[in-house]
Amino acid sequence: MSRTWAFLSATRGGARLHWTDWASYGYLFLGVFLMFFPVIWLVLSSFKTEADLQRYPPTFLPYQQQTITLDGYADPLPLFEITAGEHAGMILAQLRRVGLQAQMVDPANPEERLTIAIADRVPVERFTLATENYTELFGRFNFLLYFWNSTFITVTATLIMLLTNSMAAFALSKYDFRGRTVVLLLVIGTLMIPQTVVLVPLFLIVTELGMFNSLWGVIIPGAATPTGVFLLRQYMLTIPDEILDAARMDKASEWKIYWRIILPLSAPAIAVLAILAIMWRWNDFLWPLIVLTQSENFTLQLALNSFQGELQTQWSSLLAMTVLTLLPIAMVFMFLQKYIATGIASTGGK
Amino acid sequence: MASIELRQVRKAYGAAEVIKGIDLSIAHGEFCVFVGPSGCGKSTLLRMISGLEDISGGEIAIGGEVVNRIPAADRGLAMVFQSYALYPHMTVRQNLSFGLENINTPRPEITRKVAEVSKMLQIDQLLDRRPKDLSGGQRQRVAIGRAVVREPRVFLFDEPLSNLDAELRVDMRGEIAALHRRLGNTMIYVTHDQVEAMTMADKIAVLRLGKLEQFGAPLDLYNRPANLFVAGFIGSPKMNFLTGQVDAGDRSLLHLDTGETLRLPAAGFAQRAGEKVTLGIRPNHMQASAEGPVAVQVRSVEQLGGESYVYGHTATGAPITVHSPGQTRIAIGDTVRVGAPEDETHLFDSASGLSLREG
Amino acid sequence: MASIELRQVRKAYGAAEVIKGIDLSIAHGEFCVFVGPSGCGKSTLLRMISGLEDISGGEIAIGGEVVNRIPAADRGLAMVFQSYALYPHMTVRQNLSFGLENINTPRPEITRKVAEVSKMLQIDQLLDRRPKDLSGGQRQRVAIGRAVVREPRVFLFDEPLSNLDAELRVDMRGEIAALHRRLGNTMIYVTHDQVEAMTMADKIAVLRLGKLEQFGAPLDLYNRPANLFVAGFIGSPKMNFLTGQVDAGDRSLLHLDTGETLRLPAAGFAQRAGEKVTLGIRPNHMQASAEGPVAVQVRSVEQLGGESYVYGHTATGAPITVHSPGQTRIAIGDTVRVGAPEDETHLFDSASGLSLREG
Amino acid sequence: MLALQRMLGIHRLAWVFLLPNLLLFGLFAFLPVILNVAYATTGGANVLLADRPYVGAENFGFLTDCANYLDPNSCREDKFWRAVWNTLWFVTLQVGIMVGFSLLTAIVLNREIRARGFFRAVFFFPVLLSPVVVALIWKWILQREGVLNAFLDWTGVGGYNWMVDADWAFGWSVFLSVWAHMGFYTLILLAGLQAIPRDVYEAATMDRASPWRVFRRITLPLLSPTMLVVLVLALIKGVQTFDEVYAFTGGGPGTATTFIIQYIYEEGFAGAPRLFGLAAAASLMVAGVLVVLTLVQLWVSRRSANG
Amino acid sequence: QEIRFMCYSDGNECEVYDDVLTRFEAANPGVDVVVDVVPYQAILENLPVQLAAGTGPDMAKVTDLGGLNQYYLDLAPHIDTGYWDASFGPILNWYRVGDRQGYYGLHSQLTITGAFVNATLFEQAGIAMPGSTATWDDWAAASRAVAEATGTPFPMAIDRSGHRVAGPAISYGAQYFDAEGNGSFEGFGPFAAAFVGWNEDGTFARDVWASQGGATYQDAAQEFINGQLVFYYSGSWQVGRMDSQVGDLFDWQVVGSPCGPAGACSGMPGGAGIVGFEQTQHPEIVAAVIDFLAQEDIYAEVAARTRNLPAHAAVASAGVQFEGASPAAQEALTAFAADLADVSPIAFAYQGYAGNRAMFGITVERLSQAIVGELSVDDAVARMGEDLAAAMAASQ
Ligand SMILES: Nc1ncnc2c1ncn2[C@@H]1O[C@H](COP(=O)(O)OP(=O)(O)OP(=O)(O)O)[C@@H](O)[C@H]1O
Ligand SMILES: Nc1ncnc2c1ncn2[C@@H]1O[C@H](COP(=O)(O)OP(=O)(O)OP(=O)(O)O)[C@@H](O)[C@H]1O
Ligand SMILES: O=P(O)(O)OC[C@H](O)CO
Ligand SMILES: [Mg+2]
Ligand SMILES: [Mg+2]
Repeated sequence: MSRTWAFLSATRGGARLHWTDWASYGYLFLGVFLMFFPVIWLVLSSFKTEADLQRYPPTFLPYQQQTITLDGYADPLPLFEITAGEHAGMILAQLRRVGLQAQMVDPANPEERLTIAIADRVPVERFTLATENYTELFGRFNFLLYFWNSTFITVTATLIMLLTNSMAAFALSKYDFRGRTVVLLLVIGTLMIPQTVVLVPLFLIVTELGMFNSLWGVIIPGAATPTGVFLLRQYMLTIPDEILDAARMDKASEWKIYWRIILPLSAPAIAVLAILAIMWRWNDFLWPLIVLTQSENFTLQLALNSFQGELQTQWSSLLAMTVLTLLPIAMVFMFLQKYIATGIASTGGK
Repeated sequence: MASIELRQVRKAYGAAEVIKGIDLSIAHGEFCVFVGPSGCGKSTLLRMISGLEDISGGEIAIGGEVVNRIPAADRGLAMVFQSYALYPHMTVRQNLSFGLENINTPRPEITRKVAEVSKMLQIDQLLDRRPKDLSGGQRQRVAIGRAVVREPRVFLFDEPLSNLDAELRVDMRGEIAALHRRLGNTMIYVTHDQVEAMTMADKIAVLRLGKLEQFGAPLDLYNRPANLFVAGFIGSPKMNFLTGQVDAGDRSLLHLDTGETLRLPAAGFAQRAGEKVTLGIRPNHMQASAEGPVAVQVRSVEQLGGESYVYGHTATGAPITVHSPGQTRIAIGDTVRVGAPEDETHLFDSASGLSLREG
Repeated sequence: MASIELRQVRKAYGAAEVIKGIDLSIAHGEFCVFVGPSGCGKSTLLRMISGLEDISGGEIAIGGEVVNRIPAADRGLAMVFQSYALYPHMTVRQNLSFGLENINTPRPEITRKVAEVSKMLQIDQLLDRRPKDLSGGQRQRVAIGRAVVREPRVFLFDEPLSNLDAELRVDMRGEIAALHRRLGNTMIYVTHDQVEAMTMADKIAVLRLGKLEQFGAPLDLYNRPANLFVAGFIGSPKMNFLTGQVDAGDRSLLHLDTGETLRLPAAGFAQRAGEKVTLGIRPNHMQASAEGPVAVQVRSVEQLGGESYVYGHTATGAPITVHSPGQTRIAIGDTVRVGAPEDETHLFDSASGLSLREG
Repeated sequence: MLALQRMLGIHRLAWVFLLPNLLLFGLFAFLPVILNVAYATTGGANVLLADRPYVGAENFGFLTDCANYLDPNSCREDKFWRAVWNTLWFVTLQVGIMVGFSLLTAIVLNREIRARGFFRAVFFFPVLLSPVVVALIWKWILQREGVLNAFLDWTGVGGYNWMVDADWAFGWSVFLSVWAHMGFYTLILLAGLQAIPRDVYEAATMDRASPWRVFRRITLPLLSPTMLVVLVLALIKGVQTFDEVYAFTGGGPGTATTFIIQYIYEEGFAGAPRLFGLAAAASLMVAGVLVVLTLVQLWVSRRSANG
Repeated sequence: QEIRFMCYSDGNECEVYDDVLTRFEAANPGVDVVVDVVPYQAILENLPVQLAAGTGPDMAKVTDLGGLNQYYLDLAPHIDTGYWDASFGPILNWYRVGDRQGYYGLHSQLTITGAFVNATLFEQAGIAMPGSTATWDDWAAASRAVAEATGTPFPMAIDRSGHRVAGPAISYGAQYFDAEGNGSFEGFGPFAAAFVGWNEDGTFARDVWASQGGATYQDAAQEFINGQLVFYYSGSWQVGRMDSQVGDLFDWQVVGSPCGPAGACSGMPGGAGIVGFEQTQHPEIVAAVIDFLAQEDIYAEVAARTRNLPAHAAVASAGVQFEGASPAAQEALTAFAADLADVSPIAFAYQGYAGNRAMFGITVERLSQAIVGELSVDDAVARMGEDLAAAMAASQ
């Protein structure tokens, strides 16, 4: 305990805690509660049965009613604890319920039938994970294929995006040329039109280019995101020009400067953009939904949402699928977030 | 060939002109030192030669070719930045090899050269560190190494030794001189250190407020400064200046403003009778002796062990420094009389500041 | 009261120990200079005193109070960073006034103080510029100004004058000394400049590889260096060292490794017969004369105008520097014989490096 | 590359770096916007432009036909104006709260704290959830017999039917969208904080700056390029808020949380008939307002950078 | 040849189609029918765009029956129209618009709206259930009494859907068509007033209509399942869900649609159908596939396996033994099927009207606004009319 305390109550440097450290930890734990608790709950809920999901009031952990298989009864019988009446305190198995009465038997004595008022019994529930939510998914459709499609789209689109955006951001932040402001304004300007609206025109263009029902139809337009250019440009503005000067004196070509100096020094922004791009592409739903109509091209998100019908949505499957699709990007995030903390501690000069 | 020619080179930041028309011609293989007060434009000039800074006016030629429009990377120079500008994300080794990689040097040769240079700069223990884990002097040496390793036709050094200790500085001075001898290339070197300037330079350019005051061999500048500014700037501590008026009759008599009278050198200077002039005497030529013509009130004394400095002022308040070998017995508050051998004095026109030396 | 006490202070970066247990005690109002080779830990030590760097071991006390756990902002110090660390987004004026605003100085007083300090540092023309529009030396002066303007109880200067020209440096030296006199506060000053160290310090701490080699008044260090390292480090150019063995019979005869024989000072040193010792002679005590006991092959000559240096080596290759006033006629390739007055020599035990001086 | 560089000169080289991106942009970002303009000036319910009759500014006229812009009930298209005013309120609240908390979080997460990676993940995870799931989670929590009410009942405060109260539904929508997107901006700001050299902070420490003054005078100004990204994006995305609130309240109760994109979506895509023209016209009007707001932000930031 | 069938599921429909179609493939070598299961949103929003752009699938399961008429493939040349007429009769009209009067769709999933009642609550309260001719007012009074007696929070609820209120509205006198046969909200006022009133006095669960906005769909199944609702007006498609999720909690039963002051006791039919598109490269194969599914044995099998009411006359009259359904569910489905007879002609026509989606949307939006108090009932009804006029103008 005291070791835990020492761990929690010390900053990295080892010095004692300043009040700002206390405030920080306070804030963080509040954050864990507010931000993370719902996510945990979501994960736990993905292990609930469809019926359990609908139950009021919702429980935190997945519970299922216990059943028992008795000789002479084909189906497993649900167990109840009796709360009142002459059998109070017993655990009985229910045969059937008729109106306000239930016919029950004592598992120890399956012959004798008891009649109990339904208000006098509560189900015996136990923590049980409905793993079938997951296992069914794999039987239900070609999970691996969709996983591959999603991965291919995500990786390719992210790489194209990082490359083209960072090149453009480099030009827009480190060169003075005519038309720079115009390009910058155009880039920001395209952000203004909501994606929902351009979906149809974009669809017509992609169809015209023959990319309908092709993974490239998702990849290429996905790479043309203005956010990345804007984000990277603003970050690159903070890289001291003097380092570029030094590279020029070292006879580096402009491409080399971009590749060996600007890119590594933008690592935090690149990491952020990579995380965002991966997330965008991986979670993208509306656009693949309109471009990809053939199941061999489906992404995980499309498959995930195929549980949404007109009249009914199968939440248990949808949640399980959500958690499954969440796992890979959660891991990617954990991996990439390290790079966010690789900024310029000092510029290596004066 | 890497001669460097500056013709009426100018630089303005907006309205502020910081380089005001400089003509300079540095021969191939020459070691040229730029000196001048802080903020006079040395770094700016260097950056203009390197191609990193646009030229507001005039022409720069390297090896006879005008390079005004040639980008920095193609001018074939290497530079040590005053602020180092190391690549923060690269290790020392990578900092050193980056330039070599850019000119497609084969791997083994890069390894060899980096090893050689880092050894020379005594940073071979640090090759795998990042700049942020280095001390100031170590960073500065990496900056030197980065330029040196490429062996270009022209070197530009901007105060490369300012953060090194005396011993290392002497070593590095020696290494740079050796490098210069070995490569035979042109070097331009900015420094504030008198010793560096005097010992390393083939030619010194003295700058002031964006203008060239004098350009010549070190001892020439020391012995025959063209004007008051150069006289005051070259040599440390600063030359002592005494203002006065040449005797109306006897051109070799100088009446100081303090009322004291001095003998002027008989020949070599072109002072006219009655002219207002400034007499310059270097601190180490000042001698304290009972017969010294000028009375000096001692304000402070610095004992360096092997030598000592006495600071004081004349009756009119002109500061006087006396530098003498060994440890002195003069104390604060003393009044001493000082003088100097006549042939160790310099004479300047008080109005224009120009030297009155003949020929 | 702002005395500073270091007790067994240590600093390690991971496995690398860069400060290896330093004990030091600086009295209130003292001007203490840290010197030592590049990378020896001067800046680190300063940063530990300031509180910016955690202390891996030992204790630091300011004004008698242990400050190990007191955050930097509450220690009441001001610091000039070796890397300046100016606020890039603020003008010079804002850079200077920021610290004053933090301690709620009234506006008019800020204005007054900033004006005063910027005038003293000769940057009053630049108050509305941003750091990026300044020259290296101007930036350095802003960095000094930022510390000075606050008049704290302790000043920490990390090579504050390294990028200034000689004249400005002399001026600034004077200003800092005046400030010290006026405020009477404690100052710790890192420098590579011998002259600065010798002239400004009340006490000099000589550091080497994270250890304190000697701590004392400047002339003490110069005249009575505790060991070979201090002897070599204090004084520029470096002291000459000649190794040899004390005569088996006559304690005052030294047989150099070159085969030559020297007389040792009669008293003051505790050499034993037959012991291996190192003789130290400062370049300015070296005299070239026909009777000099040691033959030196001249390798290079530096003429500085007012003084000159002759570099050479003995028969066994030990480097020898001779510093003489005026301009010399010795030329490269000459062999000269040199010697030194007996009472200007130092004697060290060759094995331990410690001085053999008695008392 | 070097040859190309010599041929073009450094300043024109910029276009080479821009080219790939501009190509993608031109085709997949600018062109759709141009087409969008074409849609806005045509009518009918047909998808293909060729089948759509040109109607000029009719769509715009329809949207702006209002007796009093402050009273949606007096407008021909009352739904549009309700959405406009809702959006305005929403953005004001949401952008302010979101940027404030993102900044606070980024600063805390940038400190030397234990388990930094874990805490970063915690604040970022909600961003990974799809809007539907975000809405689902908070519906569970806020529904009449949800977790929050269970908790309030337990504390004795008593539950409340949040979702049928227009003001609460609006407030929770703001909360939910902040919850869902804060991690995004936190991450961007975190990267921005890394670009501030450490030695400047050290200097400020030596200058005895209080934490607040360090924040005000060092962090904020040096973070301003990143802050600009965050502000511009937050504003734009705020105005474009849709999915999660739509899945959360469907725009209700009534039209209390109907925002402009929901209007566009329902008119142009989900509803029947599909009025692409009207949707496009509305989107252009929104874009126009956004352009103006962004220019103001750029101008302000440039001015504060110079002044 | 490859045939692309774009399908969405409410339960297991697409799986079942995929399964039975393997038999078709076996019988027709070389034909490969690929069932692409998509979210319903794709059918609703993207399919029309894809069709317009000429990139649609060969066939699809759709719900906007009349709205997509212009793209439908006329099956007539490839099928036995007599069999179709006999089997599906008037339902075929739902797919027909204007002068396009061919054979377009197989109505695969017939639904009808109706009420679920928590019988156990009635029993607990000791109140008798109103009979089959009971009115909405009767049910309101009875439900309120039950709720009060048993401490149940909500007496009644109706899904937030324009389709769901259509039946009750017709029972209250809504005409839905004007003299020319164009859509209209003529006569909608009385129902609107009654409904808003019930929402205000707590007879109807306000949450369902008042906690949502726009045209979003919201049901009250969860409340019913949790025993918090006495009378729930929804439709036949909920039977499966009630069956599996209510489980043992209480007894429930289906009571059809109550009657209204206008005399009708109408529910609203609906559902989805499978259609082919003219764009297909293989019209005859598409027609064959659909015709295959329309065959009595196949249709019956699919209806049984998907637990949907049959629209096929012969199958319906033979009765379907729904697979895996509990006795309660079987009984409920049978009750719904019987209720089809009560459907008013207006309701039948309304379901087949091409503009009904627009009208459903308008109903929901404006009625909600009246319930939450943004508009008065009169204003709301007036706005409904204006909205409809604007929509009709745009779709000309
Ligand atoms: N993060 C680090 N990790 C490892 N070693 C480090 C780190 N930072 C500094 N050092 C080493 O610590 C030693 C002391 O550094 P410091 O900056 O104190 O030197 P210094 O005496 O100020 O030198 P200089 O005169 O060159 O400025 C140096 O050898 C340096 O390389
Ligand atoms: N962007 C700028 N705008 C205005 N003035 C500038 C700008 N950059 C530099 N200067 C001024 O130009 C002058 C020359 O600067 P430069 O850096 O060349 O000086 P320097 O001779 O190298 O000085 P130091 O010895 O201090 O490094 C300085 O007075 C400086 O203030
Ligand atoms: O109002 P909706 O969208 O639930 O439509 C109901 C269906 O048409 C019933 O089959
Ligand atoms: Mg400079
Ligand atoms: Mg240092």
